[in-house]
Amino acid sequence: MNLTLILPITIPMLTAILTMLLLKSRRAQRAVSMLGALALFVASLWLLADVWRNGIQAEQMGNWPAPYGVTLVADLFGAIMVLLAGIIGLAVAMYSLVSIDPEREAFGYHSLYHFLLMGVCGAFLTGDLFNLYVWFEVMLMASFVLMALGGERGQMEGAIKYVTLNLLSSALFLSALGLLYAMAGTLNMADLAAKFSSITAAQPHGLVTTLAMLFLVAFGIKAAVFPLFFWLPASYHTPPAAVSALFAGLLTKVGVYALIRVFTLIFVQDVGYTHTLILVIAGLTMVTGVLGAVAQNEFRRVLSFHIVSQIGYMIMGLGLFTPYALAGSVFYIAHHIIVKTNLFLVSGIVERLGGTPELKKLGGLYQSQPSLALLFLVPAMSLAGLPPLSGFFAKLSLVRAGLEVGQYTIVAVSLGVGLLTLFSMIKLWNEAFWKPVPEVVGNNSETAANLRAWLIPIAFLASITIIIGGIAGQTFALALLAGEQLMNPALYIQAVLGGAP
Amino acid sequence: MNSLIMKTTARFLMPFLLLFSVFLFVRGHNEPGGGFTGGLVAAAAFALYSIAFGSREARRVLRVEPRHLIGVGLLAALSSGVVALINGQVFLTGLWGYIRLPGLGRVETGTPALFDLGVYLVVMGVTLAFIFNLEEAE
Amino acid sequence: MEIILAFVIGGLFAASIYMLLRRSLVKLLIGLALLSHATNLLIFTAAKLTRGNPPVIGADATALTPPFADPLPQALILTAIVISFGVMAFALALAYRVYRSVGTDDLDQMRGTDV
Amino acid sequence: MAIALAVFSGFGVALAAPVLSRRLNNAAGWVLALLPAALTLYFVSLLPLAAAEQPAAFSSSWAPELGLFLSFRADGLGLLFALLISGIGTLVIVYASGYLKGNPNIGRFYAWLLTFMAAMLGVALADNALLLFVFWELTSLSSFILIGFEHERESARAAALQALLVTGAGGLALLAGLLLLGLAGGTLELSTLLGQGDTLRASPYYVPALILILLGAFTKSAQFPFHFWLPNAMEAPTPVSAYLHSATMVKAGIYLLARLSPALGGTNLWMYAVGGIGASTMLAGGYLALTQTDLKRLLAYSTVSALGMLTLLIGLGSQLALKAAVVLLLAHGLYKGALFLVAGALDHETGTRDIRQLGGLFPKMRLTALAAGLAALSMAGLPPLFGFISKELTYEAALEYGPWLTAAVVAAGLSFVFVAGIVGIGPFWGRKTETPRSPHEAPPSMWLGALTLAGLSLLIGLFPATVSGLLVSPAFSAAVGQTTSVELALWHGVNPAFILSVITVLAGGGLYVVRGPLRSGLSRLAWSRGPAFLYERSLDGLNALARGQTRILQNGYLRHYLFSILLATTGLAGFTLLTKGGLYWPSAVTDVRFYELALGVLILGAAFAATISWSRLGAVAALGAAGYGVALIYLLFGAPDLAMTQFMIESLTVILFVLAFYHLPHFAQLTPRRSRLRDLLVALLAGGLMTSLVLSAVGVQLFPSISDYFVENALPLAHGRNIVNVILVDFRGIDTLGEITVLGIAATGVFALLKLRMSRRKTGDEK
Repeated sequence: MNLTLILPITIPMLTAILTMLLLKSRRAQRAVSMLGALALFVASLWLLADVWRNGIQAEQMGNWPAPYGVTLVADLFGAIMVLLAGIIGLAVAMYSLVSIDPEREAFGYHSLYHFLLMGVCGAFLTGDLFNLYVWFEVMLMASFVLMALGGERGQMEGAIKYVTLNLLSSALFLSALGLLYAMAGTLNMADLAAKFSSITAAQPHGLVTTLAMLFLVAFGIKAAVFPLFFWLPASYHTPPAAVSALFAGLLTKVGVYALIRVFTLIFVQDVGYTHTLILVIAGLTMVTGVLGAVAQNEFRRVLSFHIVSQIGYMIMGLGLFTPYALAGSVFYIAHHIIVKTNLFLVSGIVERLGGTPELKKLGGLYQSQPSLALLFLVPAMSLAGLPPLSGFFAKLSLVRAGLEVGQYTIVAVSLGVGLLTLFSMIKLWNEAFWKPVPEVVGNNSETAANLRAWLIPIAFLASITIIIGGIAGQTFALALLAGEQLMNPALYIQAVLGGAP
Repeated sequence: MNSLIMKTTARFLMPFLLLFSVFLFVRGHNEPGGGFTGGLVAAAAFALYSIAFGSREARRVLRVEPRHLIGVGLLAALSSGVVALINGQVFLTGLWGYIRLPGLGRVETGTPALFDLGVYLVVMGVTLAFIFNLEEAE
Repeated sequence: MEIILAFVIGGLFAASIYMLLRRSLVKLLIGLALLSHATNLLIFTAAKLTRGNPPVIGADATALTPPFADPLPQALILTAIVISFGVMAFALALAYRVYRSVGTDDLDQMRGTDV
Repeated sequence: MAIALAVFSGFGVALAAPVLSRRLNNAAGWVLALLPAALTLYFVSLLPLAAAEQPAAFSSSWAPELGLFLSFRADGLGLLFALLISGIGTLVIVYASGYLKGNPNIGRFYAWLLTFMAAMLGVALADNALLLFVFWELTSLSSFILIGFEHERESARAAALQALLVTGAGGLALLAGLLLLGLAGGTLELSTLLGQGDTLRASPYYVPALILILLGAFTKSAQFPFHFWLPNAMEAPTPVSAYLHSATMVKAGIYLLARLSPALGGTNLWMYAVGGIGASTMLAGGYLALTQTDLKRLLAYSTVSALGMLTLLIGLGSQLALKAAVVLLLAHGLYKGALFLVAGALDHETGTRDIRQLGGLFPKMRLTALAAGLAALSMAGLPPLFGFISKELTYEAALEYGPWLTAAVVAAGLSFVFVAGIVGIGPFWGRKTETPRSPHEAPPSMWLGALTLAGLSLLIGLFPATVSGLLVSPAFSAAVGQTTSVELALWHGVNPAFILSVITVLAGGGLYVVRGPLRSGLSRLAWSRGPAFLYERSLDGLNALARGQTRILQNGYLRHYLFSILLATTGLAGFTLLTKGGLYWPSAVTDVRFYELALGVLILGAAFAATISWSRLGAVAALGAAGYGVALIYLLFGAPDLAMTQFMIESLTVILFVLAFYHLPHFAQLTPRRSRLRDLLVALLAGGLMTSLVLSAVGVQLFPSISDYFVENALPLAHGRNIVNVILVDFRGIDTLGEITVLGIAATGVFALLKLRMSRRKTGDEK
C-alpha cells in the first residue's frame, strides 16, 4: 500500500465534502479549507520525495491489476505537477481567505476550490485515459462554477464561452477515446503505449495518427494553444482575482500536461509529422498570444493573453522532443505556474487599490506601495525571462535545446516573443506603478493597510521563483530527470504493467 | 400543473417509485439497475411530487436538504475506499463479508455496496437539487 | 448496423454543431445536449455492437456465454451520460443567469469581455 | 571565494541601502561609498596576480546541466574594468548624496545603483559566458530602473523603456550567440573558449554566433544604428549618466568585444563588421555632438563617438589598435566621467543644462571649473594629460590602415576637441549669463568626484608608468590573447601622429570658435528619419499589428471561436486521415434489421427536427425523442443499464429544459441565410469526419479488448453478476467517484447560479 499516490486526491475531496457540509459556518469552512490546503501541500511534497527517491510509483486502484483497473501513477513529471498544485493550492487558499467575499463563501466557494484541486491532482496522477477524462470533468465542472460564481455580467459573458468551448473539447476527447478503445481495446496509457510501440514503430498507422490529431485538438483547447485559445482571454479576467490566479496557474497546464503525456507515451510513432506540427503550433501560439497581450489595456487581460503565449513555450519543448527539451518544458511549466499565479494575485491588489483594472486609470503604486512594486517586479521580470529568476532558466533550457537540434526558427521566435513579453510587462509597470496617479481616481479604492495580509501569499510565491533560480542546478537536474523519464516510456510502462524494463 | 390528476398520481406513485428505486439499487450488482438508476428513480419520485405540489412541499416531504444527501453520499463513496486503506489495502479495494439481516438471513455485502449507496444518494440529491432550484428560480 | 449508426452519429454531430453555431443561447443548449448523444453513441458503436445478450451473468450461471455485449464501453458511456447530465443542468442554470444579467440570449451581444 | 564575494557584496549592501539611507540621512552616501572604495582597494591588490598571468579565480557550479557555472576570473582586462566600475562607483555614490540631497527616494536610488555596480562587476569578472549574460541582463534591468528614476515624467519612462528594449533585444541575440559559441567550443567557460580560437573560427556556428554576439555588444554599447537610446537615457539623474551611460555599462559591449577578440577576431568578417560599425558610430556620434545644445546630450553623443572609436580599434585588431583601445578605455572613463559630473554640478547649481545659457561661472565655481578644465584638456588630447597619450596611440594605430581611416579618426578627434571646449571652457569663461538659479560652488560631495577623475587624468598623463605595467599591460595581454607588455610615454617626438594631433586641436578649436553659426547651420541639415524614428515607427507598428490581430482573432463572437476550433479539428484530422491512409471500411459488422434502420432514421429525423424547430418546446420534444431513440439502441444491443439510465436521464433533462425555458426567451432567427448555409457546411464537414472515423475505427481492431478480464472475474472476485455495474462500482470505481463528484459540483453550481445575489457594494474585486 502506498498512500502517497492517493492522498493528493482524497485530501482535497474530503476537504471539499466537509466544507460543503459546513456551508452554514463561515469560520469552520475557512479553517477546514486552510487545513486541507496545507495537508495537500505536505502530501504533494511527500509524493515528490517518494518518486524522487524510489522512482516511478504506480498503484492499482481497487487492487485490480493493470491494465484492467485504473492505475494511479506518478513519474517525476506527474509528481512535480502535483507539487505545483499543492503550492498554488496553498498560496491561493491563503489569498482567498482575505479576498473572497462572504457571499461567495456561503455558496460553496471553498468546496469548489478543493474539488478543483482534486480534479487537477487526479488528472496529474491517473494512468488511465478515461479516468483522465473524468478528472478533467471534475476540474472543469468546478472551474465552470467558480468562473460563474457571483453572477456578474462580465463573468457570465466569459463563462458562456468558457463553458461551451471546453465542453466541445470534452466531447472531442471522449470521441477520440471511444475510437481509440475500439482500435486498441484498452484505456490504460501504459498498455496503450506498449501495444502501439510493438506494432507501429516501423510503419506509422494512419488511423492512430488521425486519432492523435483529435487528442491534439481536444487537449489543445484545454491548453489554449493557437488557434483554439479563444475561451481563455474571453474569460480569465472576469472572476475574482483569487479564482483567476488559480485558473491561470493550474488549468491550462493540465491540458499541457495531457499533451505532453500522450505525445511522449502513446503517440510517438510518427514523430516527424505530429511533433513538427506541435512545434509549428507552439510558434504560432507564442506569437499570437504575446501580440494579444500587447494589444490589451487592462491589467489582468494582459496577463491572460500572456498565458497563451507561454503555453507556446511549454509545447515547444514537446515539439523539439529531446530529453533536454522536455526538461525545458517541465521547468517552464513549473516556473510559469508559480509566476503567473503570483502576477494574478498581484493584479487583485492592484485592482483593489486603484479601484479599476484599466491601466489608463491606474498609477502611482511605486511611490505608494514600494513592497508591492517589488513583489510585482520579481514575477514580472521572471516571466520576461530575466536572470537570475526562474524564467531565465526556463527560457535558456528551451533555447539551448532548440539550438542543439538545429530548430533555429522556433528559437528565434521564442527569443523575439521573450522581448515582447518584457515589453508588455514593462507596460504594466509603467502604467500601474511608475505613472503618476491620474486625476480621476476610482472612489472605491481601498487603503493599503487593509491589504497587508494579501501580500503574504504573494511574497511566498515570489520567494519560490527566486529560489528556483538560485538553486537552478538542483531544480533543473530534477527537470532533466523528468525529461529523461518522459523520453523513455519503457520506465513508465514497466512501473504500471510490471515486467522487465 | 396544479391539476388534481397530477396531484393524485404523484401521491399514489411516490411510494411505488421509491420502493422501485430501492429494488433497483439492491439488485444492481447482479442485474440491471444499481445506484445510478436507483437514485434517478428516487429523484423522479420527488420530482413528480414537486411538480405536483411545488418544491416547498416536496422539500418538506424529503426532510433532508439535497445538499446533505450529496455530501453524505460523497462521504460514503469516499469512505468505502478509505476502509480499504485503513485495512492496509489499496484505495477502493473491495472488502466482502456477510451480514445477518432480519428476514433475509445471511447477505453477502461489501464496500462496493457502500460505494453504490453513495452513488445512489449523490444522484438523488443532485437531481433533486437541480429540479428544486430550477423550479424555485423566479 | 454499425454502418447505419456511423451515419446517424455523423448526423447527430452535424445537427449539434449547427445548433452550437447559432446566435441564440437557447439553441446552443440544444446543441450541447445533442453533442452528448452523438458522443455516447459513437463510443457505443465504435466498440462494435452485439445484438441482445447484455453482459449480465444469469442467476444460475457462473460465466457468460458468448456472444455478449462488451461491458467496458457501457460502463464508460454510463459515466459519460451521468456527467453530461450534470453539465447540462449546470448549462441550463448558467443560461438562466446569463439571460438575467445580460438581458438577451443573443450571443453576439456578449462580447464585452473580449473587445 | 573572495572574488565571488566581492561581486555579490554589492547586491547584499543594495538590500540594506534603503534602510541605511533612512537612518543616516545625508551621510548615507559616504558610508555606502565605503563598499566600492574597499572593492577598489581589493582589485588593486589583485593586479600583481593578473600581471603575473596568475589571475585570481573562483569556480563553483550553479546549474551545470545548463552550462552555467559560478566562475570568476580576474585577469588584466577584467580588473581594468572592475577598477573603473568600483573606482568611479565610489565617487558617483558620494556625488549622488549631494546631487539627490533631500530626494525622498534616494534610498532606492542607492539600492539600484549598488545593484548595478555588482552586476557590472559580475560582467567584468565572470569567466562563464552564461554567468556573464546573467549579469549583463541585470545591468540592463538596473539601468532601466535608474533611467526611469524620475518616473513621473513620461519622457523618463519612455527613455527607460527604449533603453531596455534596445539592450534587451541585443541581450537575447547575445544569449543565442553565446549558446552557439558553447556548441561550437563544447564549453561555456570563457578562459577555455579563448584558447580555442582556431576551432571556433572554423566551426559552422562561427558566423551566426559572431553576428548574434555582435548584436548584443553593439546594442549595449550604443553603436550605430542602435545608438539612439543613449542620448535619450540622459533622462536619468546625472550620477547615473556619468556612471552607467558613460563610464561603465555602455562599455560592457566594448569589454565583450575585447574579451572575445582572441577567440573570434582576426577574420575579415570581424574586421569589417566590428570595424565598420565602429567607424560609422564614431563619425555619426561625433557629427551629432556638434548640433547639441543640451550639455548632457552633447556629452552623450560624444560618448557614442568614443564608443565607436573603441569598437573601431578592436575591430582593426592590430596590436597597436588594441593597445590604443585599452588606453582609450581608461582615459575616456576618467575624463568623460569627470565631465558628466561637472555637467551635473552645473545643472544642479544653475538650474539649466543649455549651453547657450551658461557662461562666466568660473568666479563662482572655481573647483568645478578646474575639474572641467583638466578633463576637457584630456578629452581634447592635449599634453600633458592622459588623453594626449591615448590620442597619439589611436592616431598611430589608424595610420597603419591608410589615409581614409586616419581621416575618419581625425574627424572624430575634431569633434572631441569641440565638445571639450563647450563643456570645459564655455560655461566657465566668457560673459556671465543669467541662469534660473543663482550659482555658487557645489558642495564637496559634488566636486570631489570630478576633481579626482580629472586629477587622475593629469597624474597618469604625467607619470604613465604608474598604470602601464600593472594595469594596461595585463589588460592588453588579455585582449590580444598573449603576454605582452606595454610602455606608455607622454612624448613620442614629432611624428605623423603628433602632427595630426596638432591639426586636430587647431581645427577643433576653430570649430569651437564658430560654434554658434555651425550649430544653426547643421541643425538645418538635421536628420529626422534616423534609427530613432525607425524605433518609434516599429513600436507603433507593433501596437497596430497587435491590435489588428487581436481584433480579428479575439473578436468576441463565440461562433467564430467555434468555427476556428471546428476547422482546426476537421482540417487536422481530415488531412491526416486522407494523407496518412487512415480510412478503412468496416468488414465484420452486424447485419441490419428493418426496425433498427427505422430507429436510426427516427433519431436522425428527431435531431433534424430539433435543429429546424421554430418553437423551444418543439425542439426539446425532438431532443427527447432523439434521446429515447438512443436509449432504444442501447436496449437493442445488449445494454439494458445504459438504456434505463439514458431513459431516466433523458426524461429528467426534458423536465429541466422545460423548467429552464420557462425563464428564457423564445427562439429567434438571428442569422441570415448565407451564414446559415456556411454553418451547415461546417457542421456537415465535421459530421462527415466523425462518420468516417467511426467507420474506420470499426474496421480496424488492432488488439483484442481487455473486457474479457471483467467478464471472467466479475463473479468470482468482485461478487457481482451485472458486469457493467461491477465495473462502475468496483473495477473502475474511481471513475465513478469522480463522476459523482462532478454531479455534486454541478448541483452546487446550479444552486449558486440560481440563488446567489451579489450585493452591489462589493464590486471592487470584479470587473
